[in-house]
Amino acid sequence: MDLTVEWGQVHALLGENGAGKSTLMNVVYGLIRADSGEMRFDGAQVQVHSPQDAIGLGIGMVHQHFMLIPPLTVADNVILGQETARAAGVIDGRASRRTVRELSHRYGLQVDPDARVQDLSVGVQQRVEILKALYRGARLLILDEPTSVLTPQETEGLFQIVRGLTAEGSAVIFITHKLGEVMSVADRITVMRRGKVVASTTPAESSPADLARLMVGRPVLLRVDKGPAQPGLPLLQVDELSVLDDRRQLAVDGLSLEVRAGEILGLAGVEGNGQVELVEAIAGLRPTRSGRVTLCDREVTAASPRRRLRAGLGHIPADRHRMGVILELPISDNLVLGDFDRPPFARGIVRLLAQVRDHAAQLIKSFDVRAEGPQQVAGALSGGNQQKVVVARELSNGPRVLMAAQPTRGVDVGSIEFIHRQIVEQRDAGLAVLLVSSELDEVLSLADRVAVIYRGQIAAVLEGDEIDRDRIGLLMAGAKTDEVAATGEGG
Amino acid sequence: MPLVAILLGFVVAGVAVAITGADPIQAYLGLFQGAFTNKHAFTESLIASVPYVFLGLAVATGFRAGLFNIGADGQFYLGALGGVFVGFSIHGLPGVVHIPLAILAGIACGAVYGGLPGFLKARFGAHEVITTIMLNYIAYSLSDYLINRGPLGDPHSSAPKTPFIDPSAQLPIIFADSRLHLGLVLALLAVPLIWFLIERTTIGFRIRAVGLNPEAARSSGISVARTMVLVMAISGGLAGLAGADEVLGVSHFMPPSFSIGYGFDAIAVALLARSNPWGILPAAFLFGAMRNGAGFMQLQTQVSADMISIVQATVIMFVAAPVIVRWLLRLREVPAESLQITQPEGVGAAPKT
Amino acid sequence: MDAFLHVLQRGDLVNLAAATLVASTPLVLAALGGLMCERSGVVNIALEGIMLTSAFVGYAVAFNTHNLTLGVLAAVLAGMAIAGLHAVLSIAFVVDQIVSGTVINILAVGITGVFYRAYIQQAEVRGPGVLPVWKLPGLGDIPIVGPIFFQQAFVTYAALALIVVVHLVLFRTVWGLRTRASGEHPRAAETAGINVYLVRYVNVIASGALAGLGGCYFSLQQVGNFLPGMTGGQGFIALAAMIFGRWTPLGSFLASLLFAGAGALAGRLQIYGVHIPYQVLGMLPYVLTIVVVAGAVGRAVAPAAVGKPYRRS
Amino acid sequence: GGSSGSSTAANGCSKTYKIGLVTDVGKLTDKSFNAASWQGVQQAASDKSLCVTAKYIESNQPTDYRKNMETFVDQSYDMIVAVGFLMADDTLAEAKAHPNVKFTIVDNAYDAAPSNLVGLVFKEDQAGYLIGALAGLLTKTNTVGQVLGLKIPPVQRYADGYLAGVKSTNPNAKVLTVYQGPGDGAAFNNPAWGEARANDEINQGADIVFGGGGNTGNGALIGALQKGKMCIGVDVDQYLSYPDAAKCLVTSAEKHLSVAVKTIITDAVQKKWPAATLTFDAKNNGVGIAPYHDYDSKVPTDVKTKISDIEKKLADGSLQTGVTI
Ligand SMILES: Nc1ncnc2c1ncn2[C@@H]1O[C@H](COP(=O)(O)OP(=O)(O)OP(=O)(O)O)[C@@H](O)[C@H]1O
Ligand SMILES: Nc1ncnc2c1ncn2[C@@H]1O[C@H](COP(=O)(O)OP(=O)(O)OP(=O)(O)O)[C@@H](O)[C@H]1O
Ligand SMILES: [Mg+2]
Ligand SMILES: [Mg+2]
Repeated sequence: MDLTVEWGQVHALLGENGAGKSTLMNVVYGLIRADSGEMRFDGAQVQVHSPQDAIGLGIGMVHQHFMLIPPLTVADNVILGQETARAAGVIDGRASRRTVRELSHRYGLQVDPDARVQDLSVGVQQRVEILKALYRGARLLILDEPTSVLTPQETEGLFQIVRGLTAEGSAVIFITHKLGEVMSVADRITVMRRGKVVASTTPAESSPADLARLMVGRPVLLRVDKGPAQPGLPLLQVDELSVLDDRRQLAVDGLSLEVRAGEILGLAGVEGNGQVELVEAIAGLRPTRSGRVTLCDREVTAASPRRRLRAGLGHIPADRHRMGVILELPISDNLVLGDFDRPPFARGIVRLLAQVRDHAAQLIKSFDVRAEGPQQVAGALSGGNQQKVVVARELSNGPRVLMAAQPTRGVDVGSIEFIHRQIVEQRDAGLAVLLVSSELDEVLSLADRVAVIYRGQIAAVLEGDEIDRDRIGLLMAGAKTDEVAATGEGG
Repeated sequence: MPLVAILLGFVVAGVAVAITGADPIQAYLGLFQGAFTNKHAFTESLIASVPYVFLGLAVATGFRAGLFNIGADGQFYLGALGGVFVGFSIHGLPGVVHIPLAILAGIACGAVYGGLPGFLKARFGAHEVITTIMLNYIAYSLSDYLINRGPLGDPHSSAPKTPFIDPSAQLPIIFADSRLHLGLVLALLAVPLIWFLIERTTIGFRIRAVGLNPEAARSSGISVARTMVLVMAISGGLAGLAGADEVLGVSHFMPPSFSIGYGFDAIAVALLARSNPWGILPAAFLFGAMRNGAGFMQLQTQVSADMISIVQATVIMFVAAPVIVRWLLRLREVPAESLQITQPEGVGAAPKT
Repeated sequence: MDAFLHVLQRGDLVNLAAATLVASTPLVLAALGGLMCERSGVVNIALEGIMLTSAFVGYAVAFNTHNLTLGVLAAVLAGMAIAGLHAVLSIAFVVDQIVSGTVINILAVGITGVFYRAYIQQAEVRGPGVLPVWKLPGLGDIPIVGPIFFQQAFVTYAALALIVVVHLVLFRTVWGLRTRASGEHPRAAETAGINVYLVRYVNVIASGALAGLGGCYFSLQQVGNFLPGMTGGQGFIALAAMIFGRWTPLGSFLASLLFAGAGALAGRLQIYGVHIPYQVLGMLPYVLTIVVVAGAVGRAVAPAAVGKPYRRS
Repeated sequence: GGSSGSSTAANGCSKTYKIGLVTDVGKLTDKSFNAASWQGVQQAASDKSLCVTAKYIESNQPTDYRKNMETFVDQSYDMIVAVGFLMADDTLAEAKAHPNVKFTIVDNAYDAAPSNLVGLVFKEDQAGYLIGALAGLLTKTNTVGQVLGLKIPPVQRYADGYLAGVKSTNPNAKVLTVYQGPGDGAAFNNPAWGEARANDEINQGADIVFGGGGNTGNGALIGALQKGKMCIGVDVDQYLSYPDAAKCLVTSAEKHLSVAVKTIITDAVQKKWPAATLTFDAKNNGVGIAPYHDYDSKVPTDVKTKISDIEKKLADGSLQTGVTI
């Protein structure tokens, strides 16, 4: 395949999950050896065998999964590999902090050099990643799915940085699944499918629908088709819940909400406002400090994850590699993680593997998981297909409440369409759905009601006409309800 | 492939022996005779393999849950104490009752002693590598206290030992004119049983899931803490069974220094078997036969018994890294393949509960 | 309680502290080695085998040359060599690091046993002696501190110095930063342009040097003789000390002091004639460790990538 | 399993007498009673008139004892030497199973044994008493120490005899005693531990340390040496067997293992097999005290006289140690 990137341009790279975008960029950055072909940089043919080579040329990369070292400080992460040292290899801490501060000032990337990366929000971590690349003198910056974890405001901030860089003559390769972003920031667009370039175009010459069709190879419905909700009784109630985070700070602060049968409650919010802790507390994975959680009229505040599962809770966790699937186990086992010890998958303590396989074969078909078969290990699937496995499992448990955290993060448009349709179908079948997403578009297109979480509390719950992109954005940023209402009326 | 590895292991150890000036061919001849062809040799090799089977299964089971049980030695002691106590203190039972009772006592003692570090990890996050090592030393002292003229000591002997167990508690000999006892049958049963437990039951699934990804296991309703206690108890129970089996089948009383590092050999057996229950059988037999044959080998050739340690180490190395074998034999470049036996992570990794 | 009063009454605390420091020497060194290794992402359960090999080689060289300095040097080199095997196995051949460590532990028993019996056991001649106690001028005469810290032999001084050195290297230098990066997130380190393989090789071999120095404590500082299995499981205790000390030099030192101190106290209580069965006293250090590890200390957090083989794509 | 070795008989023997020695888990590297017993066997083998060949097998664990003895029986050995009272029960069982093979065991006496089994026991308490009496006379600090191996009867006899000996010559002296526990590293084989304990005792004022317990005890000797104190060895004349400690070594409590083993082998070969347990004590020169070597000039003559006096009394039975283990 061929790809040409010009200086001063933002070049967007599109493609469905597993199309080979990350792989290609890893080749450019010297992490993977290409089997054949050549690379030219500034017109000259170059050999990039290692990240050192790439760095030497002025190529920087911000990986999809951040390449930061969580327990180290920002400054350490930035200088790592290109340290300024005094005698005997002793790091000049003051100099490196100063450099980081200067860089962040110059490019408007505010970070505290002494903060530990593990204590930073994802958005700030990304700034550190970009700083790292700039510190190394990157002129070609590769951003692999940089916005999948950012808020709209953070995304806008990132775009400004990107535009600033290209204005200075640098080039940016921008990988994403979000067509809207492509249209707003890209100068050129390349679409990949199965390791090949299928189209090269510009935002002016194409539309999101065109791009989606090119990526997936068929027309894609970019909007979710759904009828009005018919809410029933509340199935999930959270009363005055308080939860601590890992650092023993109050992350959820007396929060209350309720989700009714047959509706989707979207929980919008900037990452790090207590969503993770709230979801874990509802799932029984994190102890609560005070308050109550009620599931289908049963109090489950202190119940084990298992009891909640049995009480009818389905949970699509935000971090699928960490919590959703067991990469080394076959798809079939992953599809019964919550049910493996119950009929029809077990009799007594004996597992009935034939049943497990049949069940898997069926779900693979009905959820369109692209796999060789039930016995393939989950780790061999692309991210989008892994996510489908999780969704299939959680829905096949027969839940009455579905808690979906970032259900389409990093998933391509084709799979997003599929997962969204599943969620709406479940709602229509009478499930109470709690959708936790930092993806505002997702919340807007799926939710029947929107709750905005800010600093561990519900800032507002919006219904019907109140659901408005700007208003939610402001609430997410911490504006008070009345101010927002005022703006809303004024606007 | 394992056969090539074993062969290479013997070659390497042979070189070391040759350096000391001894004749490796003669040594191996002696080893072979001592392990297989001499009178009693084969049955003695089988007898020596039995504890390795149980102990190898014990360590391997822990590995499957991502737990590193270095405490099999201590659990072995506890199992022996439990078995010998029931064996000598209860009288008048028929063998069919006495033997199972004594074995169960051994398993129970081992399970409790193994479950303890599991509990400490699940409840307090105490690393099992630390606690099991410490519990080994405690077990040595405890058993010495009990048998060295202590509560379990033989009142009729000045020696630090327990009384003999009743004949009704002795494992029957299953092969005439030998010491080969029922323990071999138990070992042969334990392997498929543990395989079935791990691969085909819900308990085994829990163990594997926790071993592979504790957080995913937990979020889908598996209690990681309970599984840790359970798997350590199973592991300890197997080690305890090994101890009880040695007392009831071989020694019939418990002397001091009952195990010289059995628990550490067990790690090697489990690794050699790649934590696969079926693999435990040949691995245990290799260890048992070599240990048994070593006596005769050195009677013939004066080569130190420690030589078998060199063989064992190199065999494990080659089995664990088939790449090295291919590389040595110049069998075509192959991509480095990694074999994580102690999945998912090794000692020293953060405890996840 | 009585026993503890005993200790106080006899003003024996200084002696106890000095004995503790001496006994902690091999633990400290092996734990420092272990943590260098594990901080770079390679598990090292081979500490026991490395120490045993070095104890042997150090003694064999000192015995044949009648030169203790050469013995110490040889011990360090032997530690590096056998740790090099661990490095090659676990880094180049991506052998499971626990397996590799176990291989080395067993191999050490075999090699030292075979060669000891072949060359040294029979020789009933005078050994090379032990490393002398150096009472540092001035410092050694300070009351309390002097007898504890400044009346020791070489390996103990070296251990004390190396605690500081390893701490500085790990937390203040370029190398330390790269080491920690490789142990936490090797792929990230690689993308930052660091040669993770090189970092790991060097650290594993450095761990061999440290543990090797710890090994010659047994044969050259303490006893002046080699015996099969003379390290007696101290390598595993050092591993425990390293974990307990949360993979930090200072923490490992304190943990080693705890183990060594509890052991020294248990021996002493018997000498004082305390009427507790000696087996119960013998359990003391180990029970204490479990209580501390389970109680006050809480969860230790290992370098995130330790034990996981790293491969470039 | 275990390791083994051999000594060969001289040429010109019409029939050789085959002797197999089985160690306990201490192995021949203990530089102590396994090694000394093997030495006795070797001495018999080098006595050309006896026409003896000998080999040994070292045991790795207690369950090996019977198997290792069986190995010799299977190879048609005439006599088996079992070392250590830990093997008592197994040796008894083997002796009953093979009435045509002669068995002897070091350090154990049986109440009732078949005629082909003879135990060899020592009155270690007498040796301990002698060195204790000496230590009591030599101490300047009125405190003496002993660092011992595992608390098993032979070791305890040494220790209790030592205590009684000290009290007999110096009733006010304090005796500091420490036994190695099973958690303190390899039994009889942890010199570092022994050294540390010797240091402890010296810190408590001891100026003489008796190291009684294989290599663990040897560590105690080194400890005393480094602190410039006196030390006393065990089992054999350690001035010869452990020259490293020669500088501090006043003497050693001897237990003539090799003599005993050679005696019983000679008896067997010459068909003078004894009927009952052989006891070795001061009377038959089975136990005693080693020469003073370097300390010969430093031990006052009256002390030497007193000690040899005690030795005589122990030999003729007019003095008892009071130890009954
Ligand atoms: N070295 C490799 N060997 C074999 N397969 C690989 C290798 N590297 C990547 N793959 C596979 O190739 C496919 C392409 O992966 P890649 O990460 O490039 O996709 P992507 O376009 O970035 O997808 P996504 O949108 O999910 O990020 C994936 O299925 C991946 O698992
Ligand atoms: N943390 C991880 N641990 C193990 N395997 C991983 C991890 N991250 C990714 N993979 C593997 O890499 C392959 C594809 O990764 P890829 O980067 O394409 O995922 P993805 O589709 O982008 O998903 P996501 O963006 O959600 O991580 C899959 O086979 C996946 O199992
Ligand atoms: Mg990708
Ligand atoms: Mg992706």
